[in-house]
Amino acid sequence: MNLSRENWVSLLLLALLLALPYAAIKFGNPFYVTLATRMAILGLAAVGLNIALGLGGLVSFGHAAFFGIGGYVAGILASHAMSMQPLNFGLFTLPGSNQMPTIWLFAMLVGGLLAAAIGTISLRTSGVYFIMITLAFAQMTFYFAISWPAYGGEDGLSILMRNQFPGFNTMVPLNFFLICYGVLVAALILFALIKNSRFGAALQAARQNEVRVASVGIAPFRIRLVAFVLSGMIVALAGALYADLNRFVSPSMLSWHMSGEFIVLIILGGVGRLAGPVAGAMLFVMFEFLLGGLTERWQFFLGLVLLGVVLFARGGLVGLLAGRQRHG
Amino acid sequence: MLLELKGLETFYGASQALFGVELDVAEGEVVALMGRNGMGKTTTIRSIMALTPAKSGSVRFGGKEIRTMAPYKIARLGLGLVPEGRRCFSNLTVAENLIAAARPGRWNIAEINRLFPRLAERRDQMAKTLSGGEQQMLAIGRALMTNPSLLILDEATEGLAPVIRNDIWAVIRTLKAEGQSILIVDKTLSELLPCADRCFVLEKGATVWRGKPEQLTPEIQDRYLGV
Amino acid sequence: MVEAILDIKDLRKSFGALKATDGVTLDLRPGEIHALIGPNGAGKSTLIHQIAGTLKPDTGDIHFLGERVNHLGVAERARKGLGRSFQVSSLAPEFSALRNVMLAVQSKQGSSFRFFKPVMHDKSLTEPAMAALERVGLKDRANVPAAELSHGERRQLEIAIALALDSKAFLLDEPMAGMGPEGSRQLTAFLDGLRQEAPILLVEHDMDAVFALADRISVLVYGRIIASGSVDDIRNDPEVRRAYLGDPA
Amino acid sequence: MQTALFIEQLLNGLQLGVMLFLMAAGLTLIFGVMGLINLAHGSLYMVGAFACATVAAYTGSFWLGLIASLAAAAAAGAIIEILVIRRLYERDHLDQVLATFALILVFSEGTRWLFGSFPLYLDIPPLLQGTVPLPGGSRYQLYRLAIIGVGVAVAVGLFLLITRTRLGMRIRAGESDREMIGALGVDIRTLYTIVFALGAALAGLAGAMVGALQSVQVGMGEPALILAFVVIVIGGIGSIRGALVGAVIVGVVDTMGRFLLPQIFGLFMNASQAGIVGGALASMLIYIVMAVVLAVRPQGLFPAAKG
Amino acid sequence: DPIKVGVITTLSGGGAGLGVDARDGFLLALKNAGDAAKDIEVVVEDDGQKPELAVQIADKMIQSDQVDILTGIIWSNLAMAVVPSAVAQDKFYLSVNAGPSPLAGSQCHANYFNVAYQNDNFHEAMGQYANETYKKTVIMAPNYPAGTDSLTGFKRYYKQELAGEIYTQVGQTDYAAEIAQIRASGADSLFIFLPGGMGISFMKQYAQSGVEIPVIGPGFSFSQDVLPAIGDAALGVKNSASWSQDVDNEASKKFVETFQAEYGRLPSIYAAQAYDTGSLIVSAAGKASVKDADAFRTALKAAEFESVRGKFSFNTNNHPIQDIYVREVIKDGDVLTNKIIATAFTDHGDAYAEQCALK
Ligand SMILES: Nc1ncnc2c1ncn2[C@@H]1O[C@H](COP(=O)(O)OP(=O)(O)OP(=O)(O)O)[C@@H](O)[C@H]1O
Ligand SMILES: Nc1ncnc2c1ncn2[C@@H]1O[C@H](COP(=O)(O)OP(=O)(O)OP(=O)(O)O)[C@@H](O)[C@H]1O
Ligand SMILES: [Mg+2]
Ligand SMILES: [Mg+2]
Repeated sequence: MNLSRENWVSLLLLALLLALPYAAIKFGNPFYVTLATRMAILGLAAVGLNIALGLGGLVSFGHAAFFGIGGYVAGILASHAMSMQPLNFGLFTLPGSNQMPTIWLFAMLVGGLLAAAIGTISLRTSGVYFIMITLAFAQMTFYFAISWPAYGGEDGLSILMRNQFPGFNTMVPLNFFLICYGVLVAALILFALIKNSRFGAALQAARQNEVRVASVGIAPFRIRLVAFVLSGMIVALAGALYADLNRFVSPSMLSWHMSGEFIVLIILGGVGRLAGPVAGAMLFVMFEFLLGGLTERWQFFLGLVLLGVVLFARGGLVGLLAGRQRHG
Repeated sequence: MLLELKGLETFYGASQALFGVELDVAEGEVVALMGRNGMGKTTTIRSIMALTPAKSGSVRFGGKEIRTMAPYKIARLGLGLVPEGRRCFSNLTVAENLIAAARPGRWNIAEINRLFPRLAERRDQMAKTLSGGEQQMLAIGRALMTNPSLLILDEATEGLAPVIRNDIWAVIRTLKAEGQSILIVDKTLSELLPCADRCFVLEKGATVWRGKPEQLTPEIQDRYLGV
Repeated sequence: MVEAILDIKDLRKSFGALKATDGVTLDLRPGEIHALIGPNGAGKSTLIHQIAGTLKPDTGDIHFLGERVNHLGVAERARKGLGRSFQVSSLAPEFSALRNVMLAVQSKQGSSFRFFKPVMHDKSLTEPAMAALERVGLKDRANVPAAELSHGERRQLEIAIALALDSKAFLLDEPMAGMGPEGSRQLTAFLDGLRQEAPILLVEHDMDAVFALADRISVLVYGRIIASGSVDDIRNDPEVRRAYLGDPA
Repeated sequence: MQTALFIEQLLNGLQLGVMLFLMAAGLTLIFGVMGLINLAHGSLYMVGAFACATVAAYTGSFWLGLIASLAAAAAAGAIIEILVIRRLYERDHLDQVLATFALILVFSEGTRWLFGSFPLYLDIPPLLQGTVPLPGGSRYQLYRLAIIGVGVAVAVGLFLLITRTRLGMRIRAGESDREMIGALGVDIRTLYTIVFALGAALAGLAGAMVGALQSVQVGMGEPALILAFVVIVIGGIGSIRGALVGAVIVGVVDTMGRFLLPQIFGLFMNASQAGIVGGALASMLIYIVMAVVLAVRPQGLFPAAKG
Repeated sequence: DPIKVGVITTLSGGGAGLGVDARDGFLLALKNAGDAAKDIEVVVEDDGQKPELAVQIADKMIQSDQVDILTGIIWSNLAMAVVPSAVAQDKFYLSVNAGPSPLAGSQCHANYFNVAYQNDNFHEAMGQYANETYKKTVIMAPNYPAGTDSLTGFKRYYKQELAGEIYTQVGQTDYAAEIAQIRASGADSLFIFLPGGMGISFMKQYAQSGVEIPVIGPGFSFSQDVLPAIGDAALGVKNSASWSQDVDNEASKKFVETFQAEYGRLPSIYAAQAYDTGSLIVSAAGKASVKDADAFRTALKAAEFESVRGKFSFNTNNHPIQDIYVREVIKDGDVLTNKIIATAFTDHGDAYAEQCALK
C-alpha cells in the first residue's frame, strides 16, 4: 500500500510528538515531557471520541463521563491497593491494584458498560437531542461524583504513587510518556482499521443516510451502539492514564467543559480524520500553555483562535495539511 | 428580450458543468430547455437564479445584468422558480408555504386554490406529509404567489398521475394564453413541444441546437434527446 | 396457483382522519411485474413504506416468502430479500457510487461487525458491486460521490443497490421519475429482464412503461384498490380512466 | 403548616420554571427556528445583566438598565451573527458547537477585561420591592410575580410571532430550505440577523431580570445555559409551548426535589445524612427527568414539526 | 540566595476575584518589604480553577522554572491536586487560603505550611458565637466536601438545638425553596456557608423575601470582594474571620493603606492572607537559604514576621494558631465593610493537629 498524503501527515505528526520529549530533555526543559504526555493522552481520548463523532456522526457532549470514570477506576483501585482494603461490592470483593494493565482493563470494562447503558438510551434520539441527552448523563455522573463523599467528592482523590507498568519505572516522566504514546499509536491503528472496515463503512454510511443503511439490511442502531461502546472504552482508558499523569482525579474530569474540550480537539485537528485528534491535542495543549504563559487573558485569544479555525480552516489542521477528505 | 444568457460557464467546486450556454426568452414566450440526463439543464436554471452563480458569461433580465446578484434580489425582479425535486417547506402547512412566498399581484391564495382545488383541501396539512403530486402542485402554486414575470419550471410534471399531469399542462397552457413568460424543462416531449414557442437543446453543458419545435426533426431528437 | 412471494392482506393505515391505506389486499407472484398505479396521494408510497417496514400498519398482515414480517424492522426485511428504491433518491451522499453499492453487498454477505479488513481491497465486495453498477450503466461513474451525480444517475444507482442485494422481490417507487426518454427506454428493457430474477412491485406514473411492462395492474385510489387486472382490463376500465388516466390527450 | 409550605414550594417551582423559560425563550427561538446551536446564549444573558447593572449604577434607574440590557444584547447578537453565526447555518451542528464555544471564551474574558473580576451590584427596582399576601396567609414576592408575568407575555408573544405572522413563516421556511426561500425573493440573511438579535435581546432581558435576584458576574451564563438546554430539550426543540411546559416541569421537579428528597430520606437516616444523600439525588434529578423523557419521547414532549 | 516563588492562582473564570486579590496581596508584601525581597523572584500563572491545569502548572514551575516555593491556590480541590505531589518533590508549599482537613491531619507534611486557616476554623468560630447567642439555628451549605466540613465545624462548637440542616446544590442560583423552608423552620438564627456567587444570590434573595431571621456565617461570603455586589442586604450580618481591616495593629494599617493606594480598592481577607504569606517568605529568606531545606523550614516555622493579624504562630501541623473575630457588616460612609464586634476564639488551632504525625 503506498502512502497517501494524509498518511504522511499522520506519520509526521506522530514523529513530531515522539521527538518532543527527547528534544525537551536534550535542551534541558524536562517539563515539555509532561506536556507531550498530556498531548498523547488527550489525543487518545479524542481518538476514542472520533470513532463515535467523526465516523458515526454521533456528536456526544458527554464523553467526559467515560473519561472521568476511567480516571476514578484508576484512582479507586490505586487507593485501595495503597490502603490494602479490598473493594466491597456486597456480593463479592475485589482487591485494589496499582498495576496499569489491570487498571486499564477495568477502566475499559467499566467505561464500556457505562457506554452501553448510556448508548442504549441515547441512541434512540438523534441530532440535537442526542447532544443533549449525552450531556444529561454526563451531568448526572458529575453531580454524583461531587456529592458522593466516599472518594473525596469535589475535593477529588489523590494517587500518591503513580501506578506501575511491568518493566518500566513509571515515575520517570519519559517512561510514562512512552507508555501513553504506545497506547495512542495502538488506538490510532485500531481507528484506521475500523475506518476502512465493513463496520466502518456501515457506520459512516449511517451518519450520511440512516434510512439508506437500514434499507440495505443493516440496522443502524446496533452499529452505532458498538461504535459508542468502543469509543467509550478508549476514552475511559485515556481517563485512567490522565489520572496517572496528574496523580489525581476529581469531578472536573467529568464536567461538561471536558466534553466540550474533546469536541474542540477533534474539530481543531479535523473531524473523522485519522490524525485529527492528535493534531488537535497537540495544537490545543500548545495554545493553552503558550498563551497561558503570555497573558492572563489567554482564554480570550484561545477563543479567537478557535473561531478562526472553524470559520476559515474547515477540515481542521489535517484538512489544511492533507487536503479534503476523499471517500473512496 | 426578457431573459438573455450568453456564454455561461458554471462550476461545482472544481468540476465544470456549463461550457457556454446560450439562451433567451422573450416577453410572453414559452421556451423549452431540453437535453439528456446530466447535460446541465438544472445547472443553467441554478445559474440564472444565482443559486450556483456562473463564473463567467452574462445573464441579463429585463436588460439588467444579474449574474452575480443575490438570489433574493433576482427573485424580486420577477423570476419565479419551481425547482427540481419540489423543495416545499416541509415544516410549514400548505397555506403557510403559499403565504411565505406571497408578493402582491394577480396571484393570491384564492386564485391558487381555484387552480389547484386539491391544495385547498389540504391547506392545514404539513407539506412534508403531502403526496408527491400534491407537493408538486404546491411548488407551482408557491412560485405563482410571487407573481413572477418569468416562471421557471424544472421538471414540474415529474411523478404526477396522468390526470394531474394533464391538469398541469392545462394550467401551463392557460398561463401561456394569459401572456405569462415561461422557461420550462420537461421530459414529456409530446406535451412540451406543442406548448413551446422555441426550444433550446443542451449537450454536455453547452447549447447545441435552437429553433422552433416544428424544426426539431426526429433525427435531431434522436441525436440530442435519445428519443 | 403459484405461491405468492409477497402477500398483503387487508392492510390499514390512518393518519388522523385520513385513511391512507384502507383495506389493501394484494400479492406478488414469482416472475411477474405487478404495477401499482393511482392518483397522487392515493397511498402508493405509504403502502411501499409499510411493506418495507419504514411505517407500521395499523392492522393487517404482510407475508413475505411465506413468513409474517409485520414485526420485523426495515433492516431485517431487507436482509430477507426485500429490495427497494425510494421515490426521492436516498443515498449516502459522501460515498462514491461504488461504495454505496458495496454497502448492499456487505449487508447481503452477512455481518457488518468486521473491524479489520479494509473494504476497498476486498474483492468479494468490490466485484459484485462493480457488476451491479455495470448492469445499470453507471460503471464509468463508479468513483463519483453520490452527491455529484445528476438526478437521473442517482435513480440508476438506487436500482443498482437493489440489484446488489440479490433481492427476492423488488419494491420500486417511481424508478422512471426524472429519467429522460432514452433512460426510460433503457430502464424499461432492463426491468423487463429483471422480473426473471425476482418479481417487481412497481409504482409508476409513466404509463408507457407501465403498459409495456406490467403483467398485472392494480389501481389504488384513496387507499383502496378499485381495480386489478391485465393491462387491457385496466386500460378500458371506465372508473380507472376517470380517476387516473384522464381522457387521452 | 406542612400543606401551606407545600403549596408555597409548588409556587416557587412554578416561578423558577417561568424564570427558566425566560432564559430558554431566546435559545429555543434561535435553536428551533433557525436550526442553530448557540452555546453563546449564556454569554448574551451575561451581557444583558452587565449592561443593566452598569447603567443602573450610573443612572440609578433599573428601568433604564433594562432598556440598556435589551439594546446591548441585541447589538451583541447582531454583531456576532454578522461576523460569525452567518457562516454557520449551512454547517453541521459540530461547527456550531465549536464556534459558539469559542464565543463563550471570548465573551467571558472580554467581559472580565472590561469590568474586572468582581461581581457587580444590581437590585430590584423599588416599584417591585415588597411582597403580596397569598391566600392561606403566607406572602409572595412582588418581583417574582413580575417575572412570571413577563415570562408568560414573552411566551405568548413569541408563539404568535412564529406561528401567526408572515415573518414567522418565512423564518421557519428558511429553516427548512434556506436556498429556496431566498430564491422566492425573501432576504433571509437580514431576516436571520433580526431573529438572532431578537433571541439575543430575550437572553439579555432574562439576564437583567434574573440578575437582580442573583450574582452578576462573569460565568453566570453557563449554569443558565445548561438549564435552558435541558428545558428546551425536554419540551421539544423549537416549540415555544414545549419550552414553557419543559421549564415548568424542570422548575417544579427541581424545587420539589430539593425540598422533599431530604425529608423522605430523613425518614430512615439522620438529618445530616439525609440532607447529603437527598441533596445529591436532588441535584441529579432534572437530568434524570430529562433522560427519562427523551428515552420515552426521543423528540421531547412537543416535537416541533421538522424536516 | 535568590528564591524563586511560583504563584498558582485563579485569574480567569467565575472565581477569579479571589485569585486576583491573593496575587495582589502577595506581590504587595514583597513590594513593601523593599530590599529585603529583592532576591525573591515570582512567577504567576492562572489555573482557571481547574485542578488538572493547576497540576500542569505546578509540574511546569517545578521542572522548568525550578521554583523553590509554591503558593497561591485558593480552592481546596486544587490544593488537594497540587500539594501532595509538590511537597513529595521537596518543594515548599505555603497556602494562602485553602486548608482542607486531610492536609492538616493524616496527610500533613513538613514542607506544607498553611498561612491562612484550617477550613473548619471560621465555621467553628461561628458555632462558638451562635452557641452563646442563639437557641435554635438552621444551618445551610452546598452539598460538597467543603460544605459538609463547614457544617461539621459549626456543630463542633454549637450545642444548642438545630432547627434544620439544609444542603443546597453547588452553583445553585435560586434559593426561593430554601428560604421558604427557613421561614417555616421557626429558627432564631441562620448559619450559611455559601462561597462566591452563591452567597451573593442567596443574600439578595433572602433580603428581598422579607424573612427577618438574623444571618451568621464565615467571613468568605461577606468579604470585601463580594460586599459591593450584595449591597445593603448584607448589613448587620455577623461573620467570622481571622482578620478585618479595622484590626488594630501597625502591619494591618500599612497593608490596607498601601493596598488601597496601589489597587484602588479595599483588600479582602484573601489579600490579607496572601500578604502574610509574602511577609513570611521574606522573613524566612532573611534567616536562611532556601537551598538549605531544614534551616529554611525552621525559619518558616518560627513565623517571625509582622502579621496583619497581630499574633500568629504555627501549630505542630504547620497550621495557624490565631485569634478569630466576629465581625459585623456595616456601612462606612458609602462603602460596605466589616467591623470587629467580638472575639470568638483566642489562640485557636484546629481539630486535626493530633492526627498529624509532625511534632
Ligand atoms: N452538486 C453538484 N456537485 C457536483 N456536480 C454536480 C452537482 N449537481 C450536478 N452536477 C453535475 O453537473 C452536471 C449537470 O447536471 P444537471 O443537474 O444540471 O443536469 P440536468 O440536465 O438537469 O440532468 P437531469 O435531467 O438528470 O436532471 C452533471 O454532470 C452532474 O453530475
Ligand atoms: N405522515 C403523514 N401524516 C399525514 N398524512 C400523510 C402522512 N404521510 C402521507 N400522508 C398522506 O397520505 C396520502 C398518501 O400519500 P402517499 O405518499 O402514499 O401517496 P402516493 O400514492 O405515493 O402519491 P404520489 O404518487 O404523489 O407519490 C397523502 O394524501 C398524504 O398527504
Ligand atoms: Mg435536472
Ligand atoms: Mg408516492
